[in-house]
Amino acid sequence: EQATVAVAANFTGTMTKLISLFEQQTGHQVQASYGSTGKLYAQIRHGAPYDVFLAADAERPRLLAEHSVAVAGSQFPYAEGRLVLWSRNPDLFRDGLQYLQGEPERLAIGNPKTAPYGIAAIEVLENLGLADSLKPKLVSGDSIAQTFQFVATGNAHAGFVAQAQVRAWKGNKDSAWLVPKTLHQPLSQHAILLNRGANNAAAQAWLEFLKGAKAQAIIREDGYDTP
Amino acid sequence: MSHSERIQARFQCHFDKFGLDVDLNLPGSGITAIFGHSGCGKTTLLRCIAGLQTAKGHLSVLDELWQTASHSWPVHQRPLAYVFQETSLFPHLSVRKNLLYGYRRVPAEQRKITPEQVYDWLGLTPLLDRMPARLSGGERQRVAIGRALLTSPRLLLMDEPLSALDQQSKQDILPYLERLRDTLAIPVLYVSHSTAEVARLADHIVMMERGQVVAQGPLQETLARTDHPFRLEEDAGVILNGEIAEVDDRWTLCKVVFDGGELWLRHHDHLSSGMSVRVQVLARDVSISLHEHKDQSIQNLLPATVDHIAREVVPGISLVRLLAGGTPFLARLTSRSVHRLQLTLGGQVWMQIKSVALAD
Amino acid sequence: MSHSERIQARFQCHFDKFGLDVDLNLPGSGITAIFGHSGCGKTTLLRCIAGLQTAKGHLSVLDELWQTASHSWPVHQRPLAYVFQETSLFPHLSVRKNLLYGYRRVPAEQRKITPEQVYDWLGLTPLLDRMPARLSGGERQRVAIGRALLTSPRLLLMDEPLSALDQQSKQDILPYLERLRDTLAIPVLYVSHSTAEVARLADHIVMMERGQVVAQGPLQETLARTDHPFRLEEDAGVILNGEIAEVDDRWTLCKVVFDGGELWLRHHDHLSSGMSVRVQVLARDVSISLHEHKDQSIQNLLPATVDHIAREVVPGISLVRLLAGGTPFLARLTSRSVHRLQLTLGGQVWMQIKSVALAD
Amino acid sequence: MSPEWQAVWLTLKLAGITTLLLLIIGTPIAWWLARTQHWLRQPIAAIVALPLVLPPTVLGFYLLILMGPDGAIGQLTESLGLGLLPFTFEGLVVASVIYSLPFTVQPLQNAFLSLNENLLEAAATLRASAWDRFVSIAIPLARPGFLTAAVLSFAHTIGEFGVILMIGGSIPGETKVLSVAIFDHVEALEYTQAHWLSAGMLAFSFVVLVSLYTLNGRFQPGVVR
Amino acid sequence: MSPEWQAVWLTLKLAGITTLLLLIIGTPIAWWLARTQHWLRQPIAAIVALPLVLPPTVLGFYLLILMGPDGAIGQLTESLGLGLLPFTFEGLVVASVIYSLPFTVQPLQNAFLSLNENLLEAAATLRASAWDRFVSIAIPLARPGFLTAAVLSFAHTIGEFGVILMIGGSIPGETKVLSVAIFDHVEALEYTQAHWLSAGMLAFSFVVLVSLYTLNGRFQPGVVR
Ligand SMILES: Nc1ncnc2c1ncn2[C@@H]1O[C@H](COP(=O)(O)OP(=O)(O)OP(=O)(O)O)[C@@H](O)[C@H]1O
Ligand SMILES: Nc1ncnc2c1ncn2[C@@H]1O[C@H](COP(=O)(O)OP(=O)(O)OP(=O)(O)O)[C@@H](O)[C@H]1O
Ligand code: MOO
Ligand SMILES: [Mg+2]
Ligand SMILES: [Mg+2]
Repeated sequence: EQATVAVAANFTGTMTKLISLFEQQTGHQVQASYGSTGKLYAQIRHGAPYDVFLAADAERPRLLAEHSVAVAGSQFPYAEGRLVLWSRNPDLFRDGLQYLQGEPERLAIGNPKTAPYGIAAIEVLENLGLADSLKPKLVSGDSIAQTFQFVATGNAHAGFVAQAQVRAWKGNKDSAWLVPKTLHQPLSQHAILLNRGANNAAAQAWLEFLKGAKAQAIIREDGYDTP
Repeated sequence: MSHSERIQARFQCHFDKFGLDVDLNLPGSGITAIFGHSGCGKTTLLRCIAGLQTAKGHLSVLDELWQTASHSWPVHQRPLAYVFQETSLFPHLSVRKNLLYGYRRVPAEQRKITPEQVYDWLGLTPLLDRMPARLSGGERQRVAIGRALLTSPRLLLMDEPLSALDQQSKQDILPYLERLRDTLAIPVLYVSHSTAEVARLADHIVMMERGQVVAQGPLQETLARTDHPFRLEEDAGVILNGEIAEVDDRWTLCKVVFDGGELWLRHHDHLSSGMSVRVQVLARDVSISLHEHKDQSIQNLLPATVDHIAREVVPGISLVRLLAGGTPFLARLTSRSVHRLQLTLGGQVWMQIKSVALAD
Repeated sequence: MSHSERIQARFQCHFDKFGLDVDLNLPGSGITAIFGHSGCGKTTLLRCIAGLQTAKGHLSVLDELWQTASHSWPVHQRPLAYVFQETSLFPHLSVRKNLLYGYRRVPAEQRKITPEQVYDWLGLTPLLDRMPARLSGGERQRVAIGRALLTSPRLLLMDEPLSALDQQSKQDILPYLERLRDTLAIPVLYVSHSTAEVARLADHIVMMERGQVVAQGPLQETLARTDHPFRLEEDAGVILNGEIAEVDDRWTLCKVVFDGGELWLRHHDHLSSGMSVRVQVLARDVSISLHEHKDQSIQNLLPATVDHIAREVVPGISLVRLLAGGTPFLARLTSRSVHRLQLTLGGQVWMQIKSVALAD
Repeated sequence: MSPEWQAVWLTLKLAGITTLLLLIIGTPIAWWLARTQHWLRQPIAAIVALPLVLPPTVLGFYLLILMGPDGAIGQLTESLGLGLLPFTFEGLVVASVIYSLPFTVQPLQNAFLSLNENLLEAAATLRASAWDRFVSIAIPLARPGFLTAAVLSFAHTIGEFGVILMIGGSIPGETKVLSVAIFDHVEALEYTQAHWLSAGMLAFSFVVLVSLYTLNGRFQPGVVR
Repeated sequence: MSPEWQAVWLTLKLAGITTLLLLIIGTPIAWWLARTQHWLRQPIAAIVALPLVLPPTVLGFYLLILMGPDGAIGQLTESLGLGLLPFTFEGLVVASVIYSLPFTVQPLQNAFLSLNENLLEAAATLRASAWDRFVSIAIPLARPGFLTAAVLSFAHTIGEFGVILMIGGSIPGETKVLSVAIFDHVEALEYTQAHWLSAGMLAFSFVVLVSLYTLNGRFQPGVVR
């Protein structure tokens, strides 16, 4: 059987690895659609034919269950994201904190309205007391994937992205600062079974697979913490 | 001619500074010339008849009612053909396809004329595969005429169809128009500024001024009137019916006898003894003498009676109507000559006719 | 006339099925009529001269070199005006703006004619605020002529400019064209199919056939030749120069004396005693008598000598050249009359001239 | 079929069907707009142009609402037993048609406006009915307009993205068109694939466009005089 | 200025400037394409149309690369001391111009194609130079084409979204245009604001379009015969 999964953009690279392993193991098939958590949520609320939703936060899966679009009680955390201040320029900074407190130029973040990683980035700046001074320097991408492109193409000097993306980056040396968890609310990423997938064996198998040790190992390997 | 064999047209239509208001009763066969100054409404009248211009009114053509107060046939259902003042060939179609455009849309059993005939009459064969943009002005006009003829219309509207043609082409085409008129026996409304063309072709004349009809009538009758408002001027004249009595091959002349005398004119190949012909005698070609003078080049000398004198039709010029037998003639003379010769009604004179032309 | 005061045009240009190949040497003033069958290349020639059609060749107009093997002036730098065969008024501009389009683009000091003059000549005043789409065919043509005149050109090209006009409008416009030719003293190349128009207006004639010039020459000379190839036919005739000697107001006539006699013609308001005029005498209006007959309406009777007889110029017709004093005349007679009257060279006869017209 | 080819095929199918439908729908609208004197002309012309103004995603969002179970269209299609349109190929077609309508109507309307009225009148006197005139005169003479309308509509549908993402999701073989596929590659940092697909798409479009234009030029009646 | 009004103002400014630039750039291109017989005509016409084919986000992505520090345009602008274009208003203008070029060129090209050559020739004999003919005859007669070009370009820029999102970075007052703002509201589930903004945008565009069309109709030379 086949399941369609809506996946938060930060999880794109990891998802590809997981899918191939899953399909090998179970013979089921998984189709993934990527986007910012916000956009996927809006689509699901209006009937998008997804079976499973892998969000980048806990809030939106909860809201889906509340609106009876998702199966109540099926929500669980599958990963905890780590935020990284990243630049493709290896000489830009050693210590990200210092860099931020200096005079950073254009800084890319995810759109806080749609990408949980964007919310986390804002929280970091607020906790550092830099939110107001840096605001004019911020450019935001719709999803965290787009944010990453801003930095990867050199148009933004640095940006808050997902650690998984940095690990997947095949470019040359870079500057990266793993943001301490204390500077933002945990990026607890939740999965939930949607009504449409309630009777889909592949969807259920997928969720079981995601909870499983093998999947969790891959997720950790890519730069997430696991619950 | 019964009521239903005529064309009756009553139209009213208004532009900003111009109003058309006509009530016409025209013969259902032959050529009617529509005549009048630039801007007097000739084109507008034809457009009303074709249904291209919406106008209040009434239109019946032969036995068909084309427009009433409550109903108006759409243009494409009126079996007419229209040769426009500005040729409107379809630029995306070859000459051949232009010519056949209307032909193809006429049911086969209603076709009375073949494409080959028309190509031949109008000399179109070498042009068939050209695109209209590559034609000269006169060539375009001939194609437009051919395209209209090929619909075998029941009424033909022509808006200065020959204006871009040279004398020779005109002379080549006119006989076919005449033949067509006779073959198809359809009425033709013909707008032209050429008085010579009108005098030659028309059977009936409509004279317009500022959107109104100021005179209408059969050509012969009207032309022989000295008071007529047609400003044919130099082209005033009469048309008379006669029969060829003799052909003089040596001098390429032939003699036409008519009620009132005989006239010599240039012989043409298609004429032969016994044929009926129409000849045109222009008023400007008729002079008057009190005696017969045979020692001069003018060979048509006819005794006649002065029937009417219209003095000063234009300053310095008078028109004199003469009767030879029962046949009226017009002579265009200076008023001084009229005075000098002391012409009076009923007086006997000799008409000297310098030139006589076949009318068809 | 010096070399640099003429128009020299040599062009070669080819279409699929047509080639133009002309070498013209035309006078630098007066009206040159270009004459020939539909499709013979008249429009193409004018387009080459205007620079609208690229052609190999050479063109000098008066003292200016417009085209050489290596260089060709762009159209807008050639000080000419062109009245097109199909009127091309700008549809987005009012009649007034159309008329002033060229006028505004001519430097003030080069303007030789005012808008008011042109409005007046061509009767355009009531049309000024209309849009071109709302004009009749003849109105459009008048506007196009006016627009061209207002550029005060050094050379005027006219492609059948009067074809959509009625007799009256033509008659109204022709004198102005003539006056214009004289006021601006510019050469005019005039394409026309109307032999009457040509005979009246032209000083010089170019006859074309299949893209080539088959004859060219001054009008008077050419018209008085009995063998000329111009098929003017009915419009053959002569033009003679004279002076007004007497005006007869009662009969609206005036007398013109010329080298060889005198002629009466209709008086026109703008004529007065002592004025020089050109008069046209058509061959068809001249008959011949062996004696003088005063008892007839024809009032112009002139003694003359038979100078040349061209027999059978068309079947049945001969052209006779006569001399009255030093002035040549043409008479168009049936060959039978020539025979019957036993006309011989040097013979003395009376010319009977039915009608004489002012040539300008 | 590889997912890539699937996307290409889906895209061409979508663009083809959309263009066809657009020409069918747009032609009478454009004809009416070009020839009527009705007072509704300007308002309707404006309404036709409106889809242009909305950001595609926003338009998509509203279409999603309209076509969804609570929306007017959604209820209609459900009551007709057609199910819901969003996230189906048919839904994409409907959305693309609405979105690209102005690109069809505007060029056609202009082409019809510049038609020479005399020619239509001449055709009428040659027995051509209104429909006949339209087919035999108006359409051939408006050919550059049709070409432009077709090219703009086709290309725009191929490139369309916001609307499709919104109401299509990216379901392989059903709604995952090329633009979405490229986008996915970009977002997944698979730049090589993205480059290849884009280059292919460009090359293909280039060839199609050049052929179309050349063909059109060939048949041009020709501005000779 | 409230962020909403800021977005509205920014959008109008962007669309206005873009349309102006497009008309300036597009007119000579369209004129050349309509009148040349050069063999490069079809290829160049195709290249002009290509931006249509790429999904906006993909186009935006490539523009990002091109205008970035490693891209050709980026290096050019930096060497000119202009800095990098992405995330600036100027960058949006450049991207919009590229993206909307076909919407300007196509209608203009068609309008120029349907010009009556006779009229240009007549103007030449009336002393009008090539430039003068272009200004006094071609442009006025191509007015419906200009209107369409302007409307399509303006509206398309207003609605543009993918490209802008990609290279704009939604900086309030600098690159956060209306479409991005509405999109944000939608994605943040702030439907009320989204509805209001959309409705306002539609109403405004409707009014502008109707006035434009009416004005245009007023000046139409009029198909009378
Ligand atoms: N669409 C129109 N709107 C306003 N006035 C018009 C329109 N069409 C024609 N006219 C005017 O109506 C009058 C009659 O025009 P029409 O074309 O019938 O003249 P016509 O007799 O055919 O003249 P011509 O011999 O010059 O062709 C003219 O004065 C013309 O200016
Ligand atoms: N663009 C063209 N391409 C090919 N052939 C052409 C083109 N223009 C004109 N011709 C042909 O060249 C010849 C001369 O055309 P032109 O227009 O000069 O004739 P014309 O003497 O003005 O005739 P008319 O008195 O009928 O206007 C014609 O046979 C015409 O068919
Ligand atoms: O992965 Mo997100 O939802 O773009 O932060
Ligand atoms: Mg008329
Ligand atoms: Mg010609």
